[in-house]
Amino acid sequence: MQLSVRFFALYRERAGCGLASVEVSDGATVADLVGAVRQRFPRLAPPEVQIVVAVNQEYAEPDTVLREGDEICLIPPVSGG
Amino acid sequence: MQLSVRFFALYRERAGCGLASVEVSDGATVADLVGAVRQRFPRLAPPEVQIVVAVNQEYAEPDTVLREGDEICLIPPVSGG
Amino acid sequence: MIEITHQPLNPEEITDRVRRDANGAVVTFLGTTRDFSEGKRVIHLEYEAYEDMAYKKLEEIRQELRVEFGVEDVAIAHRIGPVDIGHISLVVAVASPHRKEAFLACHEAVNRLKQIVPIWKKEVFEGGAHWVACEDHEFAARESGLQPADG
Amino acid sequence: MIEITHQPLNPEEITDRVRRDANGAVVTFLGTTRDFSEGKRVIHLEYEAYEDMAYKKLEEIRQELRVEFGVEDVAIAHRIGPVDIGHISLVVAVASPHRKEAFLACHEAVNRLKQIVPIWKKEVFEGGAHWVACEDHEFAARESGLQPADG
Repeated sequence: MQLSVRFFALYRERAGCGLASVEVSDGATVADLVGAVRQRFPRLAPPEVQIVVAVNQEYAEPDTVLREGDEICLIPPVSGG
Repeated sequence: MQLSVRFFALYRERAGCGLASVEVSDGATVADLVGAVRQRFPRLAPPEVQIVVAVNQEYAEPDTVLREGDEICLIPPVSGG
Repeated sequence: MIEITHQPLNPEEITDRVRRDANGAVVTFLGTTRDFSEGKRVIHLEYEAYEDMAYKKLEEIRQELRVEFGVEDVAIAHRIGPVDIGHISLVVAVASPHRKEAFLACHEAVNRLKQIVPIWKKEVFEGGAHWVACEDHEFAARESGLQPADG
Repeated sequence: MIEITHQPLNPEEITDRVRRDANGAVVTFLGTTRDFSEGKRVIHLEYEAYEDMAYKKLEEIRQELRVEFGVEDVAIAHRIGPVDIGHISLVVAVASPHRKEAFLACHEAVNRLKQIVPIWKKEVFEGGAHWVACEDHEFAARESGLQPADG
């Protein structure tokens, strides 16, 4: 399935775009998606840095299963205030 | 010696005035002064309530010795803010 | 800046006095007069100060905050005289580079003010009035058959 | 009231939203942009938000404050986009009948905001820029020979 992935801040700049369509197999998890995104955007973050993902505006665990139409966003370390 | 004593808030209302001249012997302490003030204004506070005194704008102990010209004020429990 | 005044307080102006480009955090406390006190409707409030000593004690608090929390930028303003319900009687503004010190110092400033600064609040209810924090005196006075001088 | 806006923030207006006659204490936090960060002069700042989720997380914080501190009156406003040095990026106002809850809830609101709300700050220095709190990423990136996409 095709998933739309949003990037903000550091990730947006590293990816060079704010939104990308990423292909994963049906039943893919957050961890699978992150793997696919890293492959497509190798400059995003070094391998030892964990990438936090929000699914439908809620922080998600690596084993969360994704579904078509999910709102997915990669969240770099936040620094509001 | 004659000492000028100031009253505020509850004590001002109970004394019926904001300033009184009180006679104490030379070498009198804060405790002596409070005794003289209580005698003059028996409605000020019941005997079991301790009266706090400021001498020259600083909280004073009962055994502080007073001198002519000291700025003396009786301080009811504060409640600013 | 420390101020005791009969005029209405302007929190924005007082807060602006502590803002500087080196400070990332500003904490402002407003003390406002409440409509109910211990279940009774307050219709009016009145503050009284022993002004010279109050200034001295507020300055003392400011020095203590400097030593204990390292905060340089502190403004305290207290209104005295009659203050209507819902209006501001106290403004304490503290600014510092980081937020933790600003929060702790501002909270502590208000706590100490209420303990040591010679300012008094009188609450006027329907059919009565009392000086806040003087309950022991009042109670003891009633017990011993004495009446407050103000009825 | 929760707001994420490109417009300058008006702390007095935001504070007024939490004032009520039953509240005796109002604590307002202002986050302001600092001129120096880790010893380097900042010439410009830029905030970015994942707005929909940020609103959701701010509302979550407001609910938590209600449960944990019993405070009903909370306003949070965050400015995004470019913010000049010394200007206000964040206002959190909490009012409650007594001061302790207002201080603790306001402090906690700011702490949680900085942990979970998807808003990011970029500091622009002479000859460089970085996203705050992304130091690990940056460091790791430099070590592995990667360069930030923005140079």
